[in-house]
Amino acid sequence: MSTSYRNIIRDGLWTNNTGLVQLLGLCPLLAVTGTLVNGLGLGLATTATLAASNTTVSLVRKLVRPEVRIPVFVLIIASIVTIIELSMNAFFHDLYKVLGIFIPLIVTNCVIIGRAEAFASRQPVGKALVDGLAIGIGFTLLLVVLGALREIIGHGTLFAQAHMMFGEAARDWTLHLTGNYHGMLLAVLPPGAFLGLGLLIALKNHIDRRMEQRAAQAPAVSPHPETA
Amino acid sequence: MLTAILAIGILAAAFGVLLGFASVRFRVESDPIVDQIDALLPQTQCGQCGYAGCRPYAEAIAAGEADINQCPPGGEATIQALADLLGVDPKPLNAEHGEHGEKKVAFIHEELCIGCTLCIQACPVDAILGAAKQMHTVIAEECTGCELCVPPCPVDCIEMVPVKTDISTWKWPYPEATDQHRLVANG
Amino acid sequence: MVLRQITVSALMLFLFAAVGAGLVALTWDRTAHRIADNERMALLRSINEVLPKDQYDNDVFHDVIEVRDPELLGTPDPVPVYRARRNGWPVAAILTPVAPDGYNGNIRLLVAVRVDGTLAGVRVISHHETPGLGDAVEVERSDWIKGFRGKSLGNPPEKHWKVKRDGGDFDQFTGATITPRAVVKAVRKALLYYRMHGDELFEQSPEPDHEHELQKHHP
Amino acid sequence: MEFPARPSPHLPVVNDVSRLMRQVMLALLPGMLAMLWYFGWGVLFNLLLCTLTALAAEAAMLQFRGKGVRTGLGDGSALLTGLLLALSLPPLAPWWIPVIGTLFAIVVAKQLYGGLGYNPFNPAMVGFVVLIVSFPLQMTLWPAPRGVGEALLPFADTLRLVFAGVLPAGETLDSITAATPLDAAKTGFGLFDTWSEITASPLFGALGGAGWEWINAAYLAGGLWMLRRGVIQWQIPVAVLGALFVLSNPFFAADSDGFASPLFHLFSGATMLGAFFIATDPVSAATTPRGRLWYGAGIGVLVYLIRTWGGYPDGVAFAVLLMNMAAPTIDYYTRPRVFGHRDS
Amino acid sequence: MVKLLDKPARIPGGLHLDAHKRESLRQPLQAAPVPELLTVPLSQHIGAPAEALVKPGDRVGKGQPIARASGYVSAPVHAPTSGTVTDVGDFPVPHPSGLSAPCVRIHSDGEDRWFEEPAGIDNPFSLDPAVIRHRVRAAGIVGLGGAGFPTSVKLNAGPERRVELLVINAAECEPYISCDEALMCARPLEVMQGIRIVAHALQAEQVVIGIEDNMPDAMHCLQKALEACGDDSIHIAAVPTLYPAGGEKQLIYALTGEEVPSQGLPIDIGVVCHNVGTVAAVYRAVVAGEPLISRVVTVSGGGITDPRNLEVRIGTPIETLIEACGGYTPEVDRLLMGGPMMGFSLLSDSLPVIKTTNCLLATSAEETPPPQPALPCIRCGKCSEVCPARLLPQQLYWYARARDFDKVQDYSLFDCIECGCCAHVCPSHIPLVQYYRYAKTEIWDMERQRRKSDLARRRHEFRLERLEREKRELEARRAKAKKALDRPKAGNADAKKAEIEAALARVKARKAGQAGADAAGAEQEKN
Amino acid sequence: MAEYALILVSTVLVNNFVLVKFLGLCPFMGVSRKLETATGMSLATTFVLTMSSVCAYLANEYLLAPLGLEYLRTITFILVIAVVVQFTEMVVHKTSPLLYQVLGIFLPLITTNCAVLGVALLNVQEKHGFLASALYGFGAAVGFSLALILFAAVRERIAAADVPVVFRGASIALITAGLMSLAFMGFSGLVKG
Ligand SMILES: Cc1cc2nc3c(=O)[nH]c(=O)nc-3n(C[C@H](O)[C@H](O)[C@H](O)COP(=O)(O)O)c2cc1C
Ligand SMILES: Cc1cc2nc3c(=O)[nH]c(=O)nc-3n(C[C@H](O)[C@H](O)[C@H](O)COP(=O)(O)O)c2cc1C
Ligand SMILES: Cc1cc2nc3c(=O)[nH]c(=O)nc-3n(C[C@H](O)[C@H](O)[C@H](O)COP(=O)(O)O)c2cc1C
Ligand SMILES: Cc1cc2nc3c(=O)[nH]c(=O)nc-3n(C[C@H](O)[C@H](O)[C@H](O)CO)c2cc1C
Ligand code: SF4
Ligand code: SF4
Ligand code: SF4
Ligand code: SF4
Ligand code: FES
Repeated sequence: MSTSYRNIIRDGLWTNNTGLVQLLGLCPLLAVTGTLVNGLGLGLATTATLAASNTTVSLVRKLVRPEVRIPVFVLIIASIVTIIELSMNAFFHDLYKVLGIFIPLIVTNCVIIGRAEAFASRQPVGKALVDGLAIGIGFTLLLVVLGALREIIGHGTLFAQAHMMFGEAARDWTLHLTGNYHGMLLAVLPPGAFLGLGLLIALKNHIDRRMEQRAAQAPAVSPHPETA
Repeated sequence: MLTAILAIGILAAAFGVLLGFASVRFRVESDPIVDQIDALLPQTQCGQCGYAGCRPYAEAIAAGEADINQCPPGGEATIQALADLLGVDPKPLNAEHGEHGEKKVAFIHEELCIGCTLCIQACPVDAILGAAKQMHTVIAEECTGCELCVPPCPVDCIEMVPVKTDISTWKWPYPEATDQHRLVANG
Repeated sequence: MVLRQITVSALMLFLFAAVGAGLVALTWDRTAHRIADNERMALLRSINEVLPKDQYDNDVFHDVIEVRDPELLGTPDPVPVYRARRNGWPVAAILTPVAPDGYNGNIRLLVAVRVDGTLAGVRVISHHETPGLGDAVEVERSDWIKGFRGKSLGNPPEKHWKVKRDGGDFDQFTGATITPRAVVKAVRKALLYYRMHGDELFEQSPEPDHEHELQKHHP
Repeated sequence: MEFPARPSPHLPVVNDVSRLMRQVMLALLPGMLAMLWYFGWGVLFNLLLCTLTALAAEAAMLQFRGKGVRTGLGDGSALLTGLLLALSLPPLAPWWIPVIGTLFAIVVAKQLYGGLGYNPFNPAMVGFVVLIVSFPLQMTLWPAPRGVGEALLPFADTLRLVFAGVLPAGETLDSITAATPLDAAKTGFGLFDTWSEITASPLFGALGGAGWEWINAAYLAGGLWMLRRGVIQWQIPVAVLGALFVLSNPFFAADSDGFASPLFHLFSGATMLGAFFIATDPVSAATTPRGRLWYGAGIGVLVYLIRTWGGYPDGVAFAVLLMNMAAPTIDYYTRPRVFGHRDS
Repeated sequence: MVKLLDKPARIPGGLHLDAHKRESLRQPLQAAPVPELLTVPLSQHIGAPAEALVKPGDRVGKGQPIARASGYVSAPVHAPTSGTVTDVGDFPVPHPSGLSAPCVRIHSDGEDRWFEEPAGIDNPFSLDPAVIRHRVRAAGIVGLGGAGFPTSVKLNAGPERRVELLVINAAECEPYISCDEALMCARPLEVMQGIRIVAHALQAEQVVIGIEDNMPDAMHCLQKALEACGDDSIHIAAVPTLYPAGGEKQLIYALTGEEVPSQGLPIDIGVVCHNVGTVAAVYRAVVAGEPLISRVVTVSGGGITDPRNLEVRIGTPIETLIEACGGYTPEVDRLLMGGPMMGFSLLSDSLPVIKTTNCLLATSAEETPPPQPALPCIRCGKCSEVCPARLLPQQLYWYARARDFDKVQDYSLFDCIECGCCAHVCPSHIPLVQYYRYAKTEIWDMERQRRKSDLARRRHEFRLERLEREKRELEARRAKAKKALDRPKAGNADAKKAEIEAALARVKARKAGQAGADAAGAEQEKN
Repeated sequence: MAEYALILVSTVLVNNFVLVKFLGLCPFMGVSRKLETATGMSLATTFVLTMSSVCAYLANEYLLAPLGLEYLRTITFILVIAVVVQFTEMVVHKTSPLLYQVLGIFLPLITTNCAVLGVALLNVQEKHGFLASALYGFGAAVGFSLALILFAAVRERIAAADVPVVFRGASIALITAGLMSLAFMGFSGLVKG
């Protein structure tokens, strides 16, 4: 297990992306990606939680005794999430309303406890923080992409309701694709979420295969004594 | 604020007591997952997995230190079985540890053997018969084909020969793997 | 040994719980006010959309009573009624009835009725209608809901308080009749309620420490 | 002398997939003609659009996946999927409706799973459900059947409407379309009309909806022919129709104002098409004899449930997909007792 | 208590196939010529292969044992004619694998001289069953109807078991094959006496001959023979012609309505089943003292000019028989051993006839067209409708295809009798039976591996233990020796001691530090 | 009575937790490879979900509400859930090794199943009483189990299918879940709420 910062970041963003590869944190991933903005909002909240919880867990990792490890981690995460929830309620009220129950549910986002267990409780603070951020950003990117995809296909718009995050000025950021595209409802309904993520995963597999093939072809140019 | 701290704190403490108590009251010895894993390994004892034999590898898997795809003699079948047992996705054999090849057994060219007993010491399953300064032979039924006896032999008299299929060990080929028109061909 | 173990784990949990709860409580302390503000603002924004701010001068958010009328207000639970006044005189009552027969269940409405019985405006607070079809009742999606402004029980005549497909005056949406039908019906009933109880509404004193029914049902 | 090696059994195989599919298509013919008669040119456009898209999509996917295009198209399953989807779509839907539906059916529901034989869900019904969920408005564009209301649109008008979205002069969408009997029934009950009030409309016939009853009868005839030829087994259609009948009967008997009649259920909407042609799709149905009964009965019950209390006027497509989903589980729990095994 | 049904029960599944028996029955049963070179495989039965008793150059007489049984479930092999042994070694044998196996090759001297004149017996019914079994075993008789299981084993029901019903399998359900029918028509008395001997050996209470109802001639002949010997414990029951009514379990079900338990034997329900050919061989062995050196073989199919049944010496090359039947027709396409449903194809006609060769089928491409490309299974369920074992062939196929060997066994793979009905009706032309055979042999192989790995594990553990023990012994010896040596060097010993103590202290310290954590860790693990 | 029946129909079919409400997806995707494991997970989840629904109700009703500490709901609930899960696991492990073999490995996973916390939070949001809370938890669990078991059986079948390479595994599983969710849309409108 190599834990250079480079690897941590690549893992979080691509190789071990929570949503695409580990299939964790799926509930928010599918539930709140009706629009790009919703995805972004929850993604940032999750990232904040991850970074904070990873850091905290790493800080207290030597203190915690094994038999209460899980309850303690859960407590830490729940506290952080509640703080974020309250803050969102105070500062991004509309977004808070839209994301609804999925903000408190960040607590049970399997990614967070998973990272706390598998990574933060074994690594120094710096790495834990970077890991949290990388994983969180990877997750956020996925939320944004999926949200954008569903929003475009489903409504024919992009950045709808951006004001919920960026204030009233953002009300007219909304892009409309074409005048008379009214959207394919499927994309914004639950089935669309599953299908969209399924297709994104296939896309990632495809890209990975491409890269692998390219990597496999590279040495063929300068023949290896063994393969020749 | 104090109420909050006290309420949650006390609740948590109560739960702590409950769990602490339960962990003592309901203590159970751990289950023998290692045995289950070991039972799936081919017992070739060849060490290609990077461990000193099948059981150490089983222990490493159980401890989460080793991956399930490191045993070349077991091949896909073993990986599949391990994946089923552990509830994880099967993955292709890790080529670093070798490839899944045909079954072989050791054969000692007796005319070359000088009876040095080095192979006997290497054989993990005592499949080689013989005493010092006498010719040695391999009991083919007991040889696992691990090849551990090959390097120690100072006169290179041990050869790994493929196990011959006869009618009783012949297997029907996988239909799709063969040309439809040669299904019944020589095995 | 056993006892020690139990105590240690209990203490450990207590410690983390207490710290966590403390931090959360601290945050709550800092944000509670703002959150309450937010919630009030959200409601006020809706109210102001149907009843311009300059037409009343009281604190509508706190000038509220709860009424119950399962038949006309569409729900067995009490619903809040906000009262807008100007110089102490009643201007409008803002009812919050429920249209129970939406395509996918309840549609919560905000119905502002002027003292003369005409509609100042109607808004949907929450609904579960199908996006792309029934959700045209949202003001963000179409202007349909604005069509209620100025209507009253006599205008159009009560018999015409229906969607066009059922022989009334109100448009339905192509392919979605059920949602507008439910909304029209609920608004008509709210007007009926106002006709019967309008006067009483302004007489009662505000609920002292009301819970905002509305807020809790917001998704 | 040398001889080739061949697998046993050596006798020639007596059945053939493409023949099976051809027989199903043949059996569809009466119903297809009845629909053409009652709903006009739009049906033809749907048939053409769906089959052409189906073949093109299948060929493209096979090519893409490096499979034999010729054998893949030759089995006739894509054509059949196209036909069945076409026969479920509203005749006046714009051209992109059949195209999108068929693409979903063939690409997502069938080829992503590996093509013929591997799809857990009925492709045609996936296509249909995707459409009704995504474009509920366009999916209501049914004209009144021949003999009810105005005359059917002539060829040129239909062509313009379907491909260019241009309405005939002086007409609106609402004036050239009409509710289907099931939709009318649903709306009627929603308004607390009684069943006799609802059926007083010219949309209704002696058995089911006007026109629809004959279309259903034609599918029934085709289905019976398939049964006779051993193309399908009796369990699924009998269970579907039986469950629908048995369930609708007591409700109608208890409250003949508030519920639709059993005959209406059997002879309107996609009942017969569903029972004989769609529920019987071997690939996505249960395969054990007992399992087929459960599977069919499940479809019958769900159709009634959705038609009577659900949000959609007809529930055949949903019921089929829901039971598709349950088919592997049903198969698992209805394995026949193997020869020589004790009852368990 | 098994009871014979008045009217045969309908077996599950099954197929109505064209019989094609007339072709080969037009000619009476004849003896095939004895060829110059015979190749006699040593393993023509289920069980341990026989061990050769001869070597190249040996002269052998007809009926001379050339290999002996090497276990209880095994059978000896006899020289089919007199001559000289030319080879003892591996030659191609008729087997689906196309592999070679140990054989004895005999160059016939053309004299066909008995090794010893067979010693006949007059009244077999007075013999002790054990004597009969012995004679049957010595004669190398194996089941001639199917698997080639040593008949003497099947004649021994076991001490606890009572044979309530002996079923004689005369169904011959597979198309083209008519060797049993030919035998019954040509030598009904031999068959009937054989049945009575077997019944006597088994002490069977009741005997029934199950015969398909499309063989009226054979039935008539048997009826006559039955009347001639006047044994009223024997019944003849016609079962409806339906492939595979001749399968042992199917026939027993058709006659009694009882199912032989899965993984069980007919004797588990008090039944034993023998083929008519087998009982005729028993007759010859017991009454005439002749070992099993020949059998009736059907040579038929559109690729044969003049189909017929022949009495063939074991080891005769197939080409000899083909010649005896007028050679191939121009249409000939493939060569099968066994019937068109269960038989396997042979790569060459130079292979020998063995004890279980009931039929040689040279078919035209029209009768047995080349396999069509397989399409995916469409789950039509036609296969399960015809499966006589009431299996779900499509599921077996899916799991075998996916190499999910646990699941195929869940779906009772081993109850499949490989009758081929499923593949015959599969619209997707899937070679279903091949998948089952593949899965079965894979599973057997896995079991072999498992046994082998268990053995290896035991031996490895044993070795580790041994090494440990040896090490301990060695150390003990060393320590002793050291002690003896060390005593004078006290200073040195002190240094050692200090070192050891230091190490001990270190360990202790570490332990103390970790004790709590370890205990807690262990606790956590256990939770 | 009717109200309770509606809760069941609604949670199991119309608002199926997994396919419509998007709760509990990780175990839904993670332990649906085999029918047997799916069944084990279903049993475990049903028990824990019902239990924790009730416990969370009690904690809310008798601890948080009286003290005015509603904002500590998430913390309290997750604590309750973690403890219920761990306690259940220990008890099962000790008392019934057989059951433990079936359920054991799934129990720890349940803590991080959104559905469990989701049910607790939704109970509060919907103002369910004691019985309704229990039923809601039970119904949600049954809905979860139904979807999981059907899904597992379908996935077993897909595992043997000729799926294009890039779609194998998680991708086709999600697409299948999507089509299942599509089928569940058929229940929409069945229960208004
Ligand atoms: C998936 C789906 C969702 C629907 N959602 C709504 C809705 O939210 N509101 C509505 O009034 N009708 C909705 N409908 C349409 C109704 O089923 C019904 O057909 C329609 O309201 C009748 O109106 P019409 O006569 O104008 O077609 C929906 C239909 C479908 C298929
Ligand atoms: C592996 C095997 C073991 C058998 N063991 C016995 C046995 O112990 N006793 C017995 O009477 N028959 C035994 N049989 C014979 C069977 O009962 C049956 O008669 C024989 O397999 C021929 O039937 P078939 O051609 O239908 O396969 C055995 C057969 C096989 C294949
Ligand atoms: C599908 C199938 C069909 C069979 N058909 C016959 C048959 O027609 N006649 C026959 O004697 N044996 C037939 N057998 C073999 C019998 O099952 C059984 O092996 C035999 O009757 C046992 O007698 P034996 O030990 O004397 O050979 C068939 C076996 C199978 C699996
Ligand atoms: C009796 C029968 C019914 C069929 N019904 C359907 C159907 O409803 N929908 C469909 O897409 N294909 C149907 N097919 C065609 C084929 O089985 C289907 O395309 C496969 O699902 C593709 O794998 C049917 C085939 C047969 C033989
Ligand atoms: S590679 Fe496999 S066979 Fe060899 S020692 Fe390791 S586990 Fe055993
Ligand atoms: S004989 Fe050689 S190859 Fe065989 S088991 Fe022993 S060491 Fe391994
Ligand atoms: S007959 Fe062939 S296609 Fe039909 S279910 Fe059986 S194996 Fe599948
Ligand atoms: S070969 Fe096996 S599976 Fe096929 S029909 Fe015969 S017994 Fe059934
Ligand atoms: S995010 Fe919901 S279960 Fe994992």
